[in-house]
Formats: sequence, structure tokens, C-alpha cells
Amino acid sequence: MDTFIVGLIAATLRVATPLIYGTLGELYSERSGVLNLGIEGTMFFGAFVGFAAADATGSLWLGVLAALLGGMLAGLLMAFFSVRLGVNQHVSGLGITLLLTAVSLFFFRLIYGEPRIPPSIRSFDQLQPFGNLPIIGPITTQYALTYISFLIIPLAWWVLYRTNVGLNIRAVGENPEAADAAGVNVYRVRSYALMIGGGLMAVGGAFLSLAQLGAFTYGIIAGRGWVCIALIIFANWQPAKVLWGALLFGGVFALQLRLQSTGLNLPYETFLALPYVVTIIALAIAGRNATGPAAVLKAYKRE
Amino acid sequence: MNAIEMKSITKRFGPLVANDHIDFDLQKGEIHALLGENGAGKTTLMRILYGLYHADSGQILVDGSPVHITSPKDAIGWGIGMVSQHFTLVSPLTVAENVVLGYNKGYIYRPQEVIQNVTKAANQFGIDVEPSAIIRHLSVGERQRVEILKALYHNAKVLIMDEPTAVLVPQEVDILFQTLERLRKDGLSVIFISHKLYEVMTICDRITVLRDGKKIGTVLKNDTSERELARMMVGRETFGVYRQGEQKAGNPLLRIENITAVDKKGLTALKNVSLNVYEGEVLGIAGVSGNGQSELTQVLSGTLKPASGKIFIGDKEITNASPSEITRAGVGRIPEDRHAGVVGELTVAENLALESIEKFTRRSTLDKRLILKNAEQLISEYQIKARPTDPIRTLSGGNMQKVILARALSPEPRVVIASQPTRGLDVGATEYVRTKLLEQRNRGAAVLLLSEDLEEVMSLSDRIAVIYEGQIVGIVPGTEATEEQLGLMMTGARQEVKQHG
Amino acid sequence: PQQAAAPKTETGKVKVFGAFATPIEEPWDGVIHAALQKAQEEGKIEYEYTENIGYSGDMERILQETAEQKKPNVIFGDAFGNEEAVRRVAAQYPDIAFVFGSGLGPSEPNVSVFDNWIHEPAYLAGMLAGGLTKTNKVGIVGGYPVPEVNRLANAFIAGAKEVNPEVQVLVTFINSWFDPAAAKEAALAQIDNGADVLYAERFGVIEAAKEKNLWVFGNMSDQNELAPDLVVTSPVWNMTPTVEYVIKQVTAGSYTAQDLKDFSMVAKGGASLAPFHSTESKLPADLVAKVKEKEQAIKSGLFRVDIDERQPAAVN
Amino acid sequence: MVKFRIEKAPAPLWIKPLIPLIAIIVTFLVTSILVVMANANPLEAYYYFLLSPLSNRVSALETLVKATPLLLTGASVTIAFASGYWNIGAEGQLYAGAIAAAGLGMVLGNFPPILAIPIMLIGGFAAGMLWASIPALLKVKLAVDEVVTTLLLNSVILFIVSFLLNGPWRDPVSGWPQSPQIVDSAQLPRLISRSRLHLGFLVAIIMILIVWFILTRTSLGLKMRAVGHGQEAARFMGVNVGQTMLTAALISGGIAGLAGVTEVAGIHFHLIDAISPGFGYSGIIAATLGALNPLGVGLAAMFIGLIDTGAQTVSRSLGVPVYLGNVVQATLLLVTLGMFLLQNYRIRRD
Ligand SMILES: Nc1ncnc2c1ncn2[C@@H]1O[C@H](COP(=O)(O)OP(=O)(O)OP(=O)(O)O)[C@@H](O)[C@H]1O
Ligand SMILES: Nc1ncnc2c1ncn2[C@@H]1O[C@H](COP(=O)(O)OP(=O)(O)OP(=O)(O)O)[C@@H](O)[C@H]1O
Ligand SMILES: [Mg+2]
Ligand SMILES: [Mg+2]
Repeated sequence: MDTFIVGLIAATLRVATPLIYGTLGELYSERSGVLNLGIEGTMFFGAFVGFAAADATGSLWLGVLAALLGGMLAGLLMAFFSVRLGVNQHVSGLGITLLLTAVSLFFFRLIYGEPRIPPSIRSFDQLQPFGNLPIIGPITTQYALTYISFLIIPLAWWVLYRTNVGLNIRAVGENPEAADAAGVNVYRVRSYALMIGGGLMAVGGAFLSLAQLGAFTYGIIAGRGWVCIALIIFANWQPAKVLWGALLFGGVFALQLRLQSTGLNLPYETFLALPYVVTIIALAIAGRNATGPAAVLKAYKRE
Repeated sequence: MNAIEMKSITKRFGPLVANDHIDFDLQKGEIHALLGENGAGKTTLMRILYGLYHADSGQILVDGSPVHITSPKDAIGWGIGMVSQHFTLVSPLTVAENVVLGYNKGYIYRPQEVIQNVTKAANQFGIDVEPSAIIRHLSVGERQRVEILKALYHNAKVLIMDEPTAVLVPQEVDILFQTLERLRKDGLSVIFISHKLYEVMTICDRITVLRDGKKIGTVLKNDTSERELARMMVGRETFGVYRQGEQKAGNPLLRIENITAVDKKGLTALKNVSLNVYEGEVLGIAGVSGNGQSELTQVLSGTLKPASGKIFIGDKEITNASPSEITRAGVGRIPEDRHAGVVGELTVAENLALESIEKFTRRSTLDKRLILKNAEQLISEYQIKARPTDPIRTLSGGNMQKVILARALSPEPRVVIASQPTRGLDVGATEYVRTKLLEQRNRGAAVLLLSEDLEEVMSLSDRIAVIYEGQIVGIVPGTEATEEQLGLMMTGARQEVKQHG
Repeated sequence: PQQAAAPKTETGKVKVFGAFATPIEEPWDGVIHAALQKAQEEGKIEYEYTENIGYSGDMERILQETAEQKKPNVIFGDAFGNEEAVRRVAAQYPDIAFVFGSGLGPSEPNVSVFDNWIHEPAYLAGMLAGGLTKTNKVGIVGGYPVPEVNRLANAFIAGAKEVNPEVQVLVTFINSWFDPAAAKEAALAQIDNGADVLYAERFGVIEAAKEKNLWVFGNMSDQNELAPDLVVTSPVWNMTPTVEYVIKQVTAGSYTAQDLKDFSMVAKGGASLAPFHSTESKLPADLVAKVKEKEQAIKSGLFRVDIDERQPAAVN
Repeated sequence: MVKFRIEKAPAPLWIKPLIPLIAIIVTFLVTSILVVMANANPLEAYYYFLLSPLSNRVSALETLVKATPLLLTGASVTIAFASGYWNIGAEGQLYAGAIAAAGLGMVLGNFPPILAIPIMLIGGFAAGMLWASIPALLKVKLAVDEVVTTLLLNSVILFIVSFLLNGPWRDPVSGWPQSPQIVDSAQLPRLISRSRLHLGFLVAIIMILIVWFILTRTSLGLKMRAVGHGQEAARFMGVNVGQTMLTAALISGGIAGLAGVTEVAGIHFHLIDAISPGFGYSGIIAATLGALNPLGVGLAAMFIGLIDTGAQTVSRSLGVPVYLGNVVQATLLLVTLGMFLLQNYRIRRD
């Protein structure tokens, strides 16, 4: 295999990593019945909190932990509005994206002033489990967080299908009235799901600031949260399929950059638009079968 | 000792007092009926007991000791289970998952183990369900059994059943009653809500009657009669409504020719259905729910396209016509689910106007005055308790049904399609609706009546067709039909097809 | 026609206002802001600014409000994406000097323009890159192929070719002004394609070089601290000469609309190559000498770097 | 322990008119913490936020300028949401309108303004409709969820804009990714001299009134509301649900497209990729804050315009990070929404 393919595969895995976290996070939110459009802001918040904490403590893993907690807090906030108060989910999600983005930037300014070059820290090193072996070596040279993201996919499946919390999440996402009547606390389960989801999203953001870049800047998420919203449909709300969606998007993204650098000049916009268009086409083909959890977008309120 | 005691329960919704200092007690091992007209407060009282509502004041005692029930979880903890009018099952999950939901111990969920446990419980309680089946694929009766099993699995000592028979056919009702009898022997106490007095008289030991949120009294079955119960419920004597006089031979106004239709899941729901409904007759369609009645109404209402076949109103073909074309052709429709026949957020006046909106539109602008005038007129004509500007969702079931009747019948349609017109209505409202339907017949309209209530079909229909698995298995004259014969046909025993008239 | 009046503030200092479309973390506006801050610290001006004005119509309002309420002597800012707004407001306030970064020319009576003209140090960086590459492949990752970026890239390419005619220069545009993760991926793609020296027109590229331990060039400001052992140097833009010149003119009452391009070039100290810091010892001495010589030639006007604003090919 | 619970019952009547006021006060209390952290005086900050934009003619009119696209996207979202069509795509439809305006604006040089401007408006409306028709048809014909398709198409059209601006439409004068300036005759005239208030504002007000009229006074509007509140019932009553929803979606797209026209032809005179800082999303906010009542939506749009205008003044005057404006806006949105819901509830002690 030549270096082009090897490099492409390695890059695909890297680009896919934040998307896997983000999409799994959104999956938990939606499976519990909440469309969380706060994802873009939550990822941004995670990138910031992770960076600031790592910078302050000198420990990257504390940074990841801080992002996780920050994301759970963001999920809790979403839960307060969309679940507790039952505010329209689009609006509360967009509001939370707006709020978290602004809050992150506000505190970034307070802490770091107006730096000429973005503040940076020494980022995570990549793991090299296979050293410099040909092909397999460069492909497996990845950040620990990338490895973890791949492990989280089966874990996410397991939690959803093999734990009682997961059973409750699936139930409240489909029929909250029924779950409530069965003695499941809908508000609490949804809040948990949103917190798990928020935590995952934020770690996805922290991957960018702590591993990929070792720095925090204002454009760091650049719409990746919205991509996750697309991927979740592509994945048909199944954890395993999240992987394929994220790899497809990551692959297309990495490919267009790589083709550019070989001098093959294609209109890059076509490439970048591809995952969105593919998702829409997939939706059109799947049609009514591709409907998500039945209770998504419906606030639950016990009369 | 009393399994449950509710003392002086009061619940207000805004200005409305839904439960007014109600005392209620349930003895161990009894089946206790809760009776009352629509809106009397039965469901409200039970939702309080099950923790879905909070009483404004009053006390609940379980086994003699006062308890606080603030959520279904608490109620389940006190051994109370509830099977509501509208099922509360998660349809993409399995039976077993639904049964254990909210009650599975520990953190880990082991599907195989859960299925085993539920199978064991189903056998123990003698309830016939398949634990690994997905709810979505079950019939109404099966779903209700899942609900019961769920309550029992949660160690219910008290089972609340809110209008459980409203959705069942006679055979299923029998099975339900047998199950309840057996469970009662094992010590279960049951609160049974129904509008059907004969059911109450069949299965219950004691009966509590509510009216307008107040308790009228509790009586022993053996000391009372259907007539007395009816009087307690509505405060006056009631009489059944029966068709009078024989059907005049007339022209077929509704002709259904070889209709075949496919339902939402892609299964064939109607197979070569052919029917004629004549001027001045009521043709009743009896059948176990889910045998194609819904699809037949939908096809006739224009909300489902048939795969083949033809439909005529008089000489006009309306196969594949839209709902508005069908109403314009002279069809009045009463939908099986009244909530699906009105838009809750819109006002009474708007709901009355929408179906024939052209009449109320001048150069695509609404004639608001005409819409209001129309509503006021129908409200007084049909004795609807509502104002034209009330959102229709605030109306009681009976009043909502009257609005639908007014809308369907006021244009004096040639054909009336009435589907479950009295489902869930109380005695008074039921009487009113049936009278109105017979008025249509007597005026010369062709009335197609679909009902799962055999008593209703038998007392109103000139002819009775029985539908089974999407096919008409027989038609019998109303004067000759017996409950046994119809019941047999409804379970598939085939009859010679006789066309009368 | 000379319009702008001499400053009349209480302190006698020139009153300057900064109006920036982006947050000032953005390197381009950051350079202007830094120079103005420096002037303020040195006591030469009074300075206030607004950032993140965006491109959706706020620039005009803010300039107008500022002109009405603050009555500054000079307004600095960037007009990219807001050209008409700036010029429209400027026309209404002929007494105020409008000094804006712009790809267009000055407008009478009071709009002066400047731009970053660091193609000269970019050429020098190109020479270094051409000399340092072992694989004979170097890479540039840029934002959008706009003239400002194209001329840097083209100068860099020319510089590299001068010392190493064999060299191949890869150019990737990420088509965003700010997506560091994408920039890093683009750089990694170039590295996989053989590039062993990179020019980081955008933020994110240095991170890739750091990961692969490769020589890299910063851009716009001295970015050595991002990777002290690897950032050879950076073509640096310095707005101080422009700011000082404008202040002098305004103070003297002789301000006119003009193209301030020269003040952003090497000869007047507006552009330079950042110090090598700790990397110098690791660079081939003859290469460094050659570059220093060329730098002198540029300063003294003996060598002119071509300004080529056409979009460079992906492989040169 | 004393436990509180929320119960459905209308809050006392006097609360209603106070809700916006309480929301503003709560927001300011919450965000004051941030202001204090940034070493500024909260009272001063809120003076700049709310009052300074209204303190002089220029900035008061600027508030209306800022409100113009929000009025349009708010109206757009309102008609869609009222019909049960969750159009999250006003942002993309705005760009479709902007593309049309930029394209037409390059070629309308021979037409007098009296023709050129209507052509621009119609063209932008049509382009918005066209872009909105993709998810709308998918919804109506194939039952594809519109929330996601409209959201995704917002990203797709940005790629189209980027393609145009980096390719065929790149401004030959500056070389920057922006379209050439539109001709003078296609530019929207100013309504008031020495201000930027342009014809687009009138268009926006008219669209708000039209949406109000459609929804409350026409049979189409009644059908839309019926579909919005109960599709099945509406279908039963003879409403053509697909057609009604499609109509709503297309009108919604068209109005959002007009917002693109007003920004290109009234403010920028170029197409740039940053022409909207999220007007489409703010439109959702305005529509929701206005409770889908067009007149309320109008007020909400103006209020958002006010805060937007004030935000920069705060940061400039007090040296608070400029992002405070966004924090306040987002907080206000969330608090107000919470308040709106709370007005249907009472808090009781158990
Ligand atoms: N959530 C609610 N909000 C307002 N009013 C309610 C609510 N629930 C019930 N009501 C009112 O309380 C009264 C009692 O209703 P309830 O549902 O208990 O009657 P019911 O006896 O069960 O009637 P039905 O026989 O129709 O089922 C009715 O007038 C009803 O309108
Ligand atoms: N949000 C509400 N506001 C006011 N009243 C309500 C509300 N929700 C329900 N109700 C009342 O609840 C009653 C409906 O209860 P229920 O569901 O038992 O009706 P029903 O007529 O028995 O219908 P069905 O049995 O067919 O479902 C109505 O009388 C209505 O007044
Ligand atoms: Mg009831
Ligand atoms: Mg009922």
C-alpha cells in the first residue's frame, strides 16, 4: 500500500474522532427523546474548558476530565430547559449553542487577554503500538483519545442495550407516558442521557484543543457539531453505524485535502458538501423508515 | 380490611372541581366498579391514586396506613397497578422489556434472563402473551394482557382498570373477565371503570357512582339493578334507543364494489369487500377490532386509497376521491377516534367550518361572521355545551362528539358513515347520538354503522354485516340476528352470504 | 486637498479609534491592534477600539456612531468585506482620517489604504525553505486564494526556486480563515506527500510540523514560541511605521488620502524576517548568509521581489 | 424537607405583562456576574445595552436596520412553524435569496429602479422558495424529516456560495471572495436621509402583516393552523395536508429569501459568505419569543435588533469582552422561554 492510502487512512481516523464523540453524544440525547442542537456550542465549550483546565493544572488528562464535566453541565442545562421546563427543543438547543460559545469566548478573553498567537500547550503525544512497522505502524499512530473513541462505540451500545439505564433511555425516547406510568422518572432519565451526551460531545471538542492542536482558538469547532447531527441520521440512531458515518465523513474530508496536495484540482466545495448531500439522499431513500425515536422534539409534561 | 381507602379527595382543574371530597374504599379481593358519566371524575380519582395527579386535599390509606403517593413509582411501591384507557406501552420494545421497565433491579440488563422471568410470571398468573414479541406487532387484546401482566409483575395487589372493555370484543371481554375472576381468587383487588352497566353487573361486587365530581353512593351488586345505577349516574331514568319500524325498500345510496386495501404496514386489510347501503336503512358492521373496520372507514372517508375496487354515492363514483370531494358528494362522516376528527387547538367554530371551508370564504378571505353564526346555530341545535370560540380540546368527550355530529349531519348528507360513534360516551350522550343516527335513517339517508359494541349494532341496524379478516363473512337481518350467531361469525365461522333487500 | 484638522484633544494626543471586522485574535487585525497599542503605551495616542464587527452591516453603523460620538482624529481598521461601508462613512466625515486595510486604492479626501506586503520576507523564507528541504518538496497551507495570500505564496515559491531549482512547492487552500484542525490536516497531507518544510500561512500548520519534527515558517507575527526548535523564522508584518507616519501627518495637519503600501514593506521597516532565535545554529551558515545578503539587497532597493497576485497552482 | 412542585394552573394574571420585564431583570442579574468579573459596572453595562441604542436618532434607526432581516426570517419561521413544518433552514433560504440578488444585481443595469427593485425582490423570493422546495418536497412526497434536511441544506448552500465567490463571481476589482457590486438601480433606496434605513424595512413590515393576515384571515391560514395542530384531523376534514404544508414551506422559504435580498441590495451591495451572522437562526428565536403570533414576532425581532446594536457599544465603552453581548442575548432567550412556560404553571409546596 502506498503512503497516500496509508496517510489517508490515518487522517481519516483522526478527522473522524471528534465526530464519533459528538455523534455518540447526540445519539444519547436523541434516544432519550431530545434533539440537542446545543451540540455545536457544547463541543466548543468542551474544547475551551479542556484547554483552560489542562493549561492551569498542567495535566492533559485533567483537561479531558474537566471537559467531560463541563459537557455534562451543558447537558444538564439543556435538560433544565428542554426537559424540566419543556421549552421547544430547537430553540433551547440553539440558545445553548449561542450561550456556550459566547461564554467560552468571554472567559477565554478574561483568562488569556488578547494574545497575538493562540495560547498553546504541549498536546497529547500519539501512541505507536506498532512502532514503525510498515503500513500498520503509521495507521495505528493515533492519539489515545482516538483509541478511546473506538472503544466507546461498543460501550455506548452496551450501555444502551444491556443496562437498565439504557433500557430506560430507550423507553423514554419512544414513549415517555408509558415509561412514566411504569415508574420510570422521565425527567431524570432524560437528564442523565443529556448529561452523558453532553460529556461525550465536550470530549470531542477537547480532542481538538488537547490532542489535534494543543491550542484553543475561536474557530476550532467550525461546524463539526452540525455534521454530527447529519451523521446520526446516517447511522440510523445505532451506535455501531456511527462509526461508518464518521469514517465516511472523515475519509471524504481527508481525501479532498490530499487530492489538493497532489495537484488534482477538483472543486473542493463539492467534496465538502458530499457528506451532507449523501445524508439527504440516504434520508430520501430510507424515507419514512428513517424516523428517529418517536418522542424526539416532544416535551414530556405529566398533566 | 380495606386494601385502599381514599378519604375526602378533592382535585381542582382551575375553576372545575373534578373530585369533590370523594371517599372511596376497596376491600381485599373484591372487584369494585367506578361508574359515572363522561367527566364525572373517575379517571381523575384513579390518576390520583396512581400518582399521576396530586390531590389538592385528602388522604390515601393503603392497608390501613396513610401513604404519600407522588408518582407512579410510589404507587407501584405500594402495590398499586393501573391499566389506563390509552395503553402505556413502548411499542418498539419487547413485551418482556415493557413488563420489567422501571422495575428491573441492578445496573445490568440481561435480555435472556428477563425473558425467562417474564415467561415464568406469565405462566404463574395465567396470562397468555409471548414475552419476546415486539409490542408493535400485538393486537389490542394482547396489549391489554401485557399491561395486566406488567402490573402483576410489579407485585400489584390492587389493579386499576380504566375502561378496559371499551377496546375489546365480546370474546376478549370474556377472557378478561375470566382472568380477573381468577386473580381475584388469588387475593387481587380490582377497581373497574366502565360505561357498560351489564358488564359492571356481571363482574363487580360493589359499585361506586360519581356524578359531577361528587360521590353519589356505593352499592352492593346484589342490592341494585342496571336501572337504578343509570339513575344514580345521570339523575334520571334512561331508556334504550331502538330502531322503530321496518325499512322501506329504497335505492342503494352507497355502493362498495370489490374493495381491496392495504394498511400502513403493507398488509392486506380489506379483501374484495362489497356492500350496498340503501336509502333509509342502517347497515351495521360488527366485528372484532382490527379486522379491517378502520381501513374500511378510511377508504370511505378518503384518507386511504384502495388498491382496487370501486365506490359509488348514488351514481357518482368516489373511488380515490379526496375527503372534501367525498363530503361534497353527500357523505357525512363520524370518525372512530373523535380526537382525530377535530383539531384540538382550533375553536369550535373553526372546526365546524373547516370541512366546508369554501362556504365560509369570500375571495380566499374568511368570513368570520358567517363562521360564528354557523357555530352558534349548530351549538343551540345540537345542545352543545360550549362557546363558539372555545378551543375544542377543552370540550368533554360527549360535547366533542356532538360537534362532530353537528358537522357531519347538518348538511343533511345522503350517506352517513359512523364509526364507533358512542365509544367512551356515557349513557346520556350515547342515547343522544343513537337518536340522531336513527333520525338520519328515518329521513331517508343511508347509514353505515361500524361498532364494536354488539348491543349497539343490534339495536340500531336494519341489517348487520360481519367483518372478519378484511372480508364480509355474512349479512343478517337485524330482526333475526342473535348475539351468539354474530359472535360466532366474528370469530371467523363462515355464514352463507345473504343479500337482503 | 488637505482636510484633516490637527488634533484637539485635552491631552494634545491624537485620538485614534480601531474598527476591526474580526476578533483581534485574528492575526491580520491583531497586527494593526498591536501597533496601535504600542503607540498608546508610548504615549503617542489615545486609543479605543471595537472588534468582531463582522460583515453583516454593522461596520457602517459603528463607524458612524464613532465619528459622531467619539470624534476621533483617525480611524484605523480593515475594510475587507466592508469596503463600501467604510468609504461611505468616510465621505461624510472629511475631518477624520480613515486608514484602512484594503485591496483597493485610496479615496479622496480622507481614505488611506494599507495592506500587508510581506511578500519580501516571504521570498526570503522561501529561500530558506528551498535550502533546507531534503526531499525537494515544501508545502504552503493558506486560507483563501485572495491576492494578499497569493502574493505571499508566489514570493515564497520564487524564493525557494532561486536557491533550489529542483524544488517542488505544494499549495493547499483550506478555504476558511479559521479552521486550525483543517489546516493541520492539510499540512499532514502535504507531509505524507513528501513535503519536509512547511510555510504556515494559517494557524494549525505549525502543530503538524511539531508532530512530525519538521522545519516550519510562521506568518504575520513572530511565531517562534509555538515551536521554538522548529519555527525557523516568520515573515513579519509590522504596522508601527504606518501608524507613526499617519500620526505625524495628522499632527502636522498634512494628512491626505494615500496608499501607505511602502510603510508595510521591508525598506521602511513594515515587513521583516523574524529573528532565528535558537534555530540559527542549526541552519547551514552559507544559506543564512545568502538570505541575509538578499535581505540587504531588498532593503537597499537593489532587489525587487515580484508581486504576483494570481492564484498559485497546487503543485509548482 | 419542604418540597416544591410545579403544577399546571394559570399563573396570576398580573404576571403576564410583567414577563418580558422579569425576564430582562433576571437575565441582567445572571449576566451581571460576568460583567463584574470583567471589572465593569453592571448598571452602566445595561445602560449601554438597552438605552444607548435608543438615545439618538442614528442608532435608533440602526436598530430598525438590524431588525429588518430578523423581521423577515422571523416571519418566515412563523408561517412554517404555525403549519407544523419545522423549517430550520431560513438561514440557507436567506443565502439563496442573496445569491439571486447578487446575480440579478449584476445584470439589471438597463432597468430603472422601479423595475429593477421588484425584479430583485421577486427573484429573491423565488430563489428562497426554490431552495426551500427541496426539503419541502422530500417531506411531502417521501416523508423525510425536515428538521434535519433544512439544517443540512444550510451548510450545503454555504458551499455553493463559497464556490461562486471563489470561482465565477469573484470580484475582479479586489480579488476577494465577494461578488461584484450590484448596479445602482438595483440598490434599495434609503427611507430616511442620513440613515441606513432602507426600503427593506418596509418590505419586512409588510411581510409581517401579510403573514398575520394569511394566518388569521384566510382559508389558507386556517388550513395551515389546522395542519400545524393536527395533521390527521386536518386530513380527515378535507384539508390537503401535503399541499398546505408545501405552500407554507415555500412561502416561508420565499420570505427568508427576501431577507437575503434586503441584505445584499440594502446593506452590502455584494454577496459575501458572511452576509448573515445567523439571521435564520435568530428568526427561530424571534418566532418563538413572539409565540408564533406575527405581531409578537415583530416586536421580538426589534428587541433582538436592539440588543445586537447595544452589544458592541457595551464592549467598546466598558472594555468588556465583546462576547458579553451574545451571552446576554442567549441568556435572555432562555430565560424568556422559561418564563413563558412558567406562566402556565404555579409553584406549590407539597
Ligand atoms: N388535565 C386536566 N385539565 C383540566 N381538566 C381536566 C383534566 N383532566 C380532567 N379534567 C376535567 O376533569 C373532569 C373529570 O374528568 P375525568 O377524566 O376524571 O372524567 P371521567 O369520569 O374519567 O370521564 P370519562 O368517562 O369520559 O372517562 C372533566 O370535566 C375533565 O374535563
Ligand atoms: N388540557 C386540557 N385542558 C382542559 N381540559 C382538558 C385538558 N385535557 C383534557 N381535558 C379534559 O379531559 C376530558 C377528556 O378526558 P378523556 O380523555 O377521558 O375524554 P373522553 O371523552 O373520555 O375521551 P376518550 O375516552 O375517547 O379518550 C375532557 O372532558 C376535557 O375537558
Ligand atoms: Mg376517564
Ligand atoms: Mg373516557
